[in-house]
Amino acid sequence: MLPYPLLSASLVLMWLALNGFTLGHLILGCIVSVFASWGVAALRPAKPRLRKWYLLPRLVGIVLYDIVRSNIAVASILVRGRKASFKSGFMTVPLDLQDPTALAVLSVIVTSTPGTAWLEYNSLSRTVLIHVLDLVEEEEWRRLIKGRYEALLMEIFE
Amino acid sequence: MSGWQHHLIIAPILIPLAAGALLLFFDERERVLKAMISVVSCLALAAVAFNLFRLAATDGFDGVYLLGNWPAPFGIVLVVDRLSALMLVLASILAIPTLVYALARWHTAGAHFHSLFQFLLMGLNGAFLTGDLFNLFVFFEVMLAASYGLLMHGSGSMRVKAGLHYIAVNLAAALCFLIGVSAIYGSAGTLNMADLALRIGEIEGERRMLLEAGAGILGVVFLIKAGMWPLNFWLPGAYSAATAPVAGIFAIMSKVGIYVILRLSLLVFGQGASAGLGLNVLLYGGMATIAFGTIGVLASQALGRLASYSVLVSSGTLLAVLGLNNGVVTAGALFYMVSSTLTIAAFFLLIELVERGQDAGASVLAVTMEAYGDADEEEEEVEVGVTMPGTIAVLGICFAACGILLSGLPPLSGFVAKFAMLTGMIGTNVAGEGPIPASVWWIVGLLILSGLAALISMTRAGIRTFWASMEGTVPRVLVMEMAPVMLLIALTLALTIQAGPAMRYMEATVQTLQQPAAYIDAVINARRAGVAEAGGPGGGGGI
Amino acid sequence: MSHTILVWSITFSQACLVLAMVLAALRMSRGPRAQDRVLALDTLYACSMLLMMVFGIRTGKDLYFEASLVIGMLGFVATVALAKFLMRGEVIE
Amino acid sequence: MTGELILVLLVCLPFAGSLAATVLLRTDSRVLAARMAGGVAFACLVLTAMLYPAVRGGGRVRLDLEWLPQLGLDVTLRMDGFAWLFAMLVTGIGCLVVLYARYYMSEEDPVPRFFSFLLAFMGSMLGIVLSGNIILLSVFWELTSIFSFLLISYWHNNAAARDGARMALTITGIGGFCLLAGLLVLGHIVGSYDLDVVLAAGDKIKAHPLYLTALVLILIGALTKSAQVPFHFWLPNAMAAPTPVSAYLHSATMVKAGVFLLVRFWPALSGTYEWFMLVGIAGISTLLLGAYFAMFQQDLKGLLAYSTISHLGLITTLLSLGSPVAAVAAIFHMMNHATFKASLFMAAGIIDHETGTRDMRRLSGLFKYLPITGTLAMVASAAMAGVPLLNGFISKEMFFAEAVETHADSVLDRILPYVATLAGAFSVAYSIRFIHMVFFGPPPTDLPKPKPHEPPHWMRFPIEFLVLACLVVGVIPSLSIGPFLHSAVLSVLGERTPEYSLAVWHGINTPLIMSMIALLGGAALYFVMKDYLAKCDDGPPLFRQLTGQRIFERVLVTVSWKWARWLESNLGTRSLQPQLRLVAAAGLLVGVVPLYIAGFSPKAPVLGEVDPIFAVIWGIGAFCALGAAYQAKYHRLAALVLLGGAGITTCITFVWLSAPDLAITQLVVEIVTTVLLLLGLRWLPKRSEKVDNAVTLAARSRRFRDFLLAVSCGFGMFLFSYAIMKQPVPDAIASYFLEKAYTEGGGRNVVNVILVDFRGFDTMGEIAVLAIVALTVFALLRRFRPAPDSIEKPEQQRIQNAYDDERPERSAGDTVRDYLLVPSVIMQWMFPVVITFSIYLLLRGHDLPGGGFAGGVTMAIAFLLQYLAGGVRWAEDRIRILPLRWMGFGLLMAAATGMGAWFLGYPFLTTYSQYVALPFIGKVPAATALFFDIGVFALVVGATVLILIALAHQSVRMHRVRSPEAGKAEET
Amino acid sequence: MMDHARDLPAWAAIAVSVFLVIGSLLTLIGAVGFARLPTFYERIHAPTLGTSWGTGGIVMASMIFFTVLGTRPVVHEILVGIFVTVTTPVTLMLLARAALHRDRAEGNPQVPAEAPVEPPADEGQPAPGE
Amino acid sequence: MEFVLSLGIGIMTGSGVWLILRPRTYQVIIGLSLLSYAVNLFIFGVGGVKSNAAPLLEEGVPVSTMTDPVPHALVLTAIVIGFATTALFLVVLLAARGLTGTDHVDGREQPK
Repeated sequence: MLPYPLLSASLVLMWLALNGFTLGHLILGCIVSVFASWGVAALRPAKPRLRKWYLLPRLVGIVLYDIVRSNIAVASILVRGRKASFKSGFMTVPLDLQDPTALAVLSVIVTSTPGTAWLEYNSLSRTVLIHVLDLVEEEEWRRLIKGRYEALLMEIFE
Repeated sequence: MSGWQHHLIIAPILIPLAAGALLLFFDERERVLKAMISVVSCLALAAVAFNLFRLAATDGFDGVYLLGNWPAPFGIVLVVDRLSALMLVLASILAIPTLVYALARWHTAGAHFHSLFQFLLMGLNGAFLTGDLFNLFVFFEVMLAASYGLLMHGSGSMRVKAGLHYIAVNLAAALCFLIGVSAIYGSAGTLNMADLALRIGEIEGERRMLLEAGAGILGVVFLIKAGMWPLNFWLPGAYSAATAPVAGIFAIMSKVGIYVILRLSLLVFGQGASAGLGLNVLLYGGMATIAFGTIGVLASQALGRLASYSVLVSSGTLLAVLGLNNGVVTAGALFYMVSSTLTIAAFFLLIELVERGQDAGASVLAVTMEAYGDADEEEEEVEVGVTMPGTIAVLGICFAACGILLSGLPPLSGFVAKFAMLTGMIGTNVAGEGPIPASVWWIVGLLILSGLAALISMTRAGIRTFWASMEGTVPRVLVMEMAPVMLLIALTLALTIQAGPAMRYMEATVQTLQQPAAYIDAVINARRAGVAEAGGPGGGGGI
Repeated sequence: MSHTILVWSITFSQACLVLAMVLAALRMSRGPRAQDRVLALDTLYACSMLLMMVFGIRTGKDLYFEASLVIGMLGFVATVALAKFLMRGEVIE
Repeated sequence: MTGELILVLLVCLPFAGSLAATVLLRTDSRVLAARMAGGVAFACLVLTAMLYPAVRGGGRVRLDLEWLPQLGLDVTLRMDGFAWLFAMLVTGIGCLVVLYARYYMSEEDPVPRFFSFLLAFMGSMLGIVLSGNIILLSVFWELTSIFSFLLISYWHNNAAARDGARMALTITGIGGFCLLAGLLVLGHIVGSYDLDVVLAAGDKIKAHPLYLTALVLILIGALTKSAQVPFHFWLPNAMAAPTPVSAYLHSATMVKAGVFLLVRFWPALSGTYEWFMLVGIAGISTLLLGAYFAMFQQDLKGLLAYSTISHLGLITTLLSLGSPVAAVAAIFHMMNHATFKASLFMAAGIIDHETGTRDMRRLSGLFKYLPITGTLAMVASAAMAGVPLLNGFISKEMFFAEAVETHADSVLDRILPYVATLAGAFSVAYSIRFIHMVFFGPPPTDLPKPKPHEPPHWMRFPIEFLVLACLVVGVIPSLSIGPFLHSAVLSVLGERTPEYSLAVWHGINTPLIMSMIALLGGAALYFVMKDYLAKCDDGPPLFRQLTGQRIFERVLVTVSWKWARWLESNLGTRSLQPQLRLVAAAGLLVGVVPLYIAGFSPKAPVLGEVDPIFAVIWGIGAFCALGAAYQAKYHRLAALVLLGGAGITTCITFVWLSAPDLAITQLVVEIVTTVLLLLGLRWLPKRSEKVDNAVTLAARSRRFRDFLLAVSCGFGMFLFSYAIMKQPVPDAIASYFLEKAYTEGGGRNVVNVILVDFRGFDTMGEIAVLAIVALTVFALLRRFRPAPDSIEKPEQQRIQNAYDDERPERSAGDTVRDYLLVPSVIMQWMFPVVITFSIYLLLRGHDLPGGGFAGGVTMAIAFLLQYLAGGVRWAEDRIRILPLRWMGFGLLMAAATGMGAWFLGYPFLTTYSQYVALPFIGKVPAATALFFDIGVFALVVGATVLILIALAHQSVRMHRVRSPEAGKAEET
Repeated sequence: MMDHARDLPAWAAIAVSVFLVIGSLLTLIGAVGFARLPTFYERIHAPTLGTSWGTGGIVMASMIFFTVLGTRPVVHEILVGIFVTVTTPVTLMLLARAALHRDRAEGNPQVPAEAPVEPPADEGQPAPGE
Repeated sequence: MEFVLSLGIGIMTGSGVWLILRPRTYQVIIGLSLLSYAVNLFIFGVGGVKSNAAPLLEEGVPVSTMTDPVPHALVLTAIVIGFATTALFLVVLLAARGLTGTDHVDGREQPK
């Protein structure tokens, strides 16, 4: 009936956010979300195992903070224009994460943080190629990704 | 009038729609079932059309159908009058033979033939019935979309190339249609034809000019559909490339444009300040079309093109004659329209059978060509026809009949039609009405020349196909393919014999068309079901 | 006073967004390569989405919200298809 | 039996017999067919004869049947003395010809067909004779053309027969059309098509300004039919017909129809100077030329054909004179000519039949073998030559008598006696030649059939009968033909019937001297020219090269084929671009001309009104549109992207100008369209800028023209839309919708209420369009064959696959798997979200922006996304969409919702809306329009998915070799 | 203009203004960068300003505005933020990878080659498919 | 507003007309798309352009201030039909390209 409870709950929330909260819409939203989650069940996606879902808010907080920070950083680079001396470049980061959903989350984090972009994941070597706008210290970035995000994600998902 | 009878008005649209939708539930392999559904739908359609035809000719028939029960200028209305009933009957009459013909072999040449066929009928009937300009656009699109599909039914390089041109031109036309309709809406504030006819008198100044521009653009669209030179170059290619049954039913497609022109020019532009808008275009364009069609008829080597150019001649004749704006002649033109539609349909159906005999391998080749390059088409049964004794004789008689009809020779209805128009122009019906204008002489000359050209071409083609090359080989023809052709020709014969009653109907039709007030009145004052007060205009109608 | 600020900030923000769209359009026409154009289209979509939201604030109606939601939720489909076309030469394999 | 019934029978019997003969198509029924045909012809003869009492002395029988009374076209059959005489001729000779043909036709010929055509022809001929309505007359007139075509081409494997038949049909067809036009003009003048009325209105006709028009048109009809110069040449070519056909058509019927017509309209049309000149010139020249040509023919039938032409010229000449006596002579000669010419044709047929040739150079001395036939032929040709005591003599005497009279005092008058005598001499010469060369002289040497002998008696019988008639009429004219002729004359001339006497001997007078001169001169002429004629080529010396036939064919080919083809290709086109150019130009013309005529001047825009942000947005839009136009040739993807830019501008415009529904719909459609075009892009050929940049001058000017057209269209559209937008909005129907949408339509979103309620019918049509297009796309793609150069996988994939293949640790497809690994996760998780959103759009449509269409496309995008994420196989492994079912369901749902109203007594698509109170939830709006919208939704999902997926399938299909489930997108 | 917003409390008006200005400025800066940065890989960073806090700012502004105006919580704008955040990476990733492929196919030296085959030694990897 | 919009419509029309007169099928389809944008906007503009006057009924908003909803409905229908026909034309041009081997609108390259 409900293969993905978390998803169904989110869909109900989305429904309510869209329509406003009434009892009728709660019921309707539940029906729709059940329907939609059947749809997703048909796709048979790799089912993520959320071990420590309570860590999610922390992750969200960290990411929001980082995004603000890098927004400012990138904006300042761009505003300074030609005077800015920044060196952009590629870097490869080895990853331990295996779960596709976790990888997706990581990629979303990396890419939506201005200044870093997830380019290519290699499943054999399990490395990811990242492009960084301001690649001053490569190790710094690597540590950021592995320590700050990957570790947390490993904790949540695996 | 009882309730159910009133709902008959919408049946010509709903029956094919439901049939077409129903057909979607069945797999292509269930051919018999699909064919059955299609045939039943066509028969039902014919029954309904005849019923409406009968009703439309009776006095006091309420032919206005308020869709959604909304009063007239606001909702969409369907209107059955003599003209639309005539067109409905013609379409349904044409549908049955072409469908039967297609059942012999062509319906398996591609996917979804029956659905598309039904939708085409839906579009045609909708275009005939609707009393609303934008709804007309929608049904034009339904009809055209289905015709695109049908034209390319069976695929093949020729058809697809022709289809590309056909679609491109018609898409451009559709855009013009939209511009025209919206310009009319923008300047008159209504989409209902009857309401438009009412309002048109009050519109002045720049708004009138915009309205006329919109109407002109709309006219261009209908002239493209009707095939007026020089907007008709798509037609020969498209019609001659289509498979026989499709070309057969296409015979009525070019008449839709004529129908709309007739309807709008007499309803909206029949009286008042914009009266006679564009009549000269019709007259001279029609004459140019006859000339071009005649030239094409002469220049055609392939029978398919000959038939397509005959469509142009027929369109041109109708346009030119409508351009004269003379009641008697218009009645003759209606008769001619019926006759030439049946003729051309019969001819298109016949061509395929005749050409099948020209080359012994042709029929097999046609089949393999259809199936070429396609992995998932099951093999056609090769033995599609049986060599019948007398096949050639029957084919020959039918071919001769088509030639006679096309060239307007007696004794078939082509002659009566031509005579009816000519006599309205120069004969007894204008006796003593002063000198005959030069344009009439031109039309008469062109009509005679076009008949002559058809005669020359048809003898040339007939001799080539029947006497010079068909020796020894007898085409394989099924009774199911021959019967529709014979039926259509028999219909023209019946039309000849019953010319008197038929012409009476046409004359009555023209009379109703020339008095649009009754039409307008019927539409605007149509009663809403279940609403106590007569469905007058609402608050914002301003009528 | 606060109202004036609001009016000005809305105007300002619309101007910024439109300017951003102009820049994206320039990039779109300049290229130099297909991926730049696709990215420019994506940016154009995003900017229009924001513009519609600001327009909603300006008119005080959230009728236009769905339009922005459509861009936010579905706008990427077109870009994904374009990107995949660049990468693989066809969209659906 | 009443006269009316006989009239009907006379016209119907032959056609009935003709139809009956077609049933006897089996070849073994030849005798049966002949008997039936003979029976029918004889019955007609008897029936005609039975009518004599009624028509004697100027009486007439008339029958009116309604056919097309409004237009004055009725089946009026009418028999008077003249018609009676002619009908007797038609049926009588018809009987004889049938009898003759019974023996003439060979075993191999499909005889029933022959008799069928012959009877039909006889019927048509009787129709002409009996028509009492001039339009009906032209009906039968055309029928004779058609059936004569079929008869002449009876041996259609013979090219000469085909050509001859076609020429006959063409010429007489032209004549027929002209005749019809002429008769219509006559109707215009008189005000009726009734023959009696027309004949009575002679003075009115001749005084009318359109008299000449009518006359010329009618004369063209008559003269073509009667093979008069310059339309004569079809007749000799028609000799390829079987001899019975020639005997019938060219003696008594077909060619006589023309002169019959002249006689018929003689009271109404003749007597004017125009008549005299036109008919006279044609008649005299035909008379002379026909006789002259006849002398030099080597073909027996050719000689007879030209002689026929000449004799018809004689009749025409007589009719041209306008004097009653001449008309009598004409009628009389028509009868006489029919008798002797029919017998001569039959005799020629026997000769041909027995010897196998008709070439006079090969025939000689046949009298020994065919004594009886020879004798008969001699008598008949003596009649043709006008030898006394034969019928030809009497009518020729009358002709000569008339020739010396003065009629209109013109040059024609003065030459007529000489011409008549000369033509008489020629006719004597060829008659002698016919007899002398065939029957006398040395025995024949190289006959194809070496031993000719007399034919069976019944085959000779018709000739015997006719020759007897010649003799009887020639000896005792007033006792034999006299009364009949008189009633015929009476019916034509009425009060103007002159005194005339049918006698062999009128004393020695000028005509007799002319006759003698002609006889002696003709004999002398023949014996002078005998040796030349025995060897010379076919055709007369001066005109041998200049045959009408050749000229006609050349002209026909030139006009109807070469010129037509040239004109067709120059007035028409088979390319698309000119057509679109014309459409654009036509639209521009009709759109702009009214503006110009009305002196439209746009109001200058007030700058302050322009919202700068909106202006900038449109700057972007215009920029993108122009960019797309510029890039579309070489940089397709760039054009597509720029098109997207133009699309987003449109969306913003919709938002800006208060149309949220449109914005949403446009956006989703935009997305789907982009994907669609991309799917298609894969199959288009590579195009690089370098290859074809050699621009010719023509191409450059073409481009310039297109550019001008495009700019003017753009400018015109700008003006037009500016004018219309600046127009104060008319008192539109809109306010009704705004007022009633909630109270009666039950929805707050007026646009949606219009779509599903006020104008729901439009929406139904629109979804039908979508369904049709989806079906068409599917049908077309099932037959899709990619061009050879795009069958291969795209370059990118080849490179990537090669890369994967090169490396042992990688398996094929690793690159793409990695590429999509992360995105596909997100795309999968978006699936339920998008579905939810689509349902949201669907359900709220009635009150707020959204609706079934936007929802449906959104749903389709949800599916599309999965295809994008995982590819066809992956997606179809997991989700089975049955698009056709969705479509069928959607259409039926929409239709069923509409039909639901019937059960409540309302018209189709009447909606019903109400607030329903549900427990816990409260009042919920429930409108049947929602069901309609669900139908729309389902259809849109089905159709969009079908289109996209069918297209996507092509990539897979091409790489799969004939696997059984290929192309079955409907099942996936 | 903006008569509907006259009742808006000052604090809300200012908050909305600030968020609006921040959001649109960031978007503009991103667009400027997008227009000016020299290479594609640098350019892909620029629009993310607009799709992260550019969007965020305007979403916040809209939420505050409508919540205060309508005196009820209006949160649906957050969905726009969420979806933009989730979907933008997909496009960027796919586009950048496509660009990478094209650059590699053309032998552009400025992009790194495909990652080395061997996994880095310092990784203790669990068996794939665990 | 009207001026800008109609100018935009004009430019889109011009570009579209230019493109549909070109010989390549792809140009024609892009041109038709542009033209359908232009035409949709034209229909839309016919009802008069008003900002912030969406035809959605609300309490207290007089209907007379609202924009004309009829053109909106017409445009919606036109958009759908335009989408359908674009799809169809695309498939037909692909089919033609497959069968004739060229993407010229006439199915054969113009002789130079």
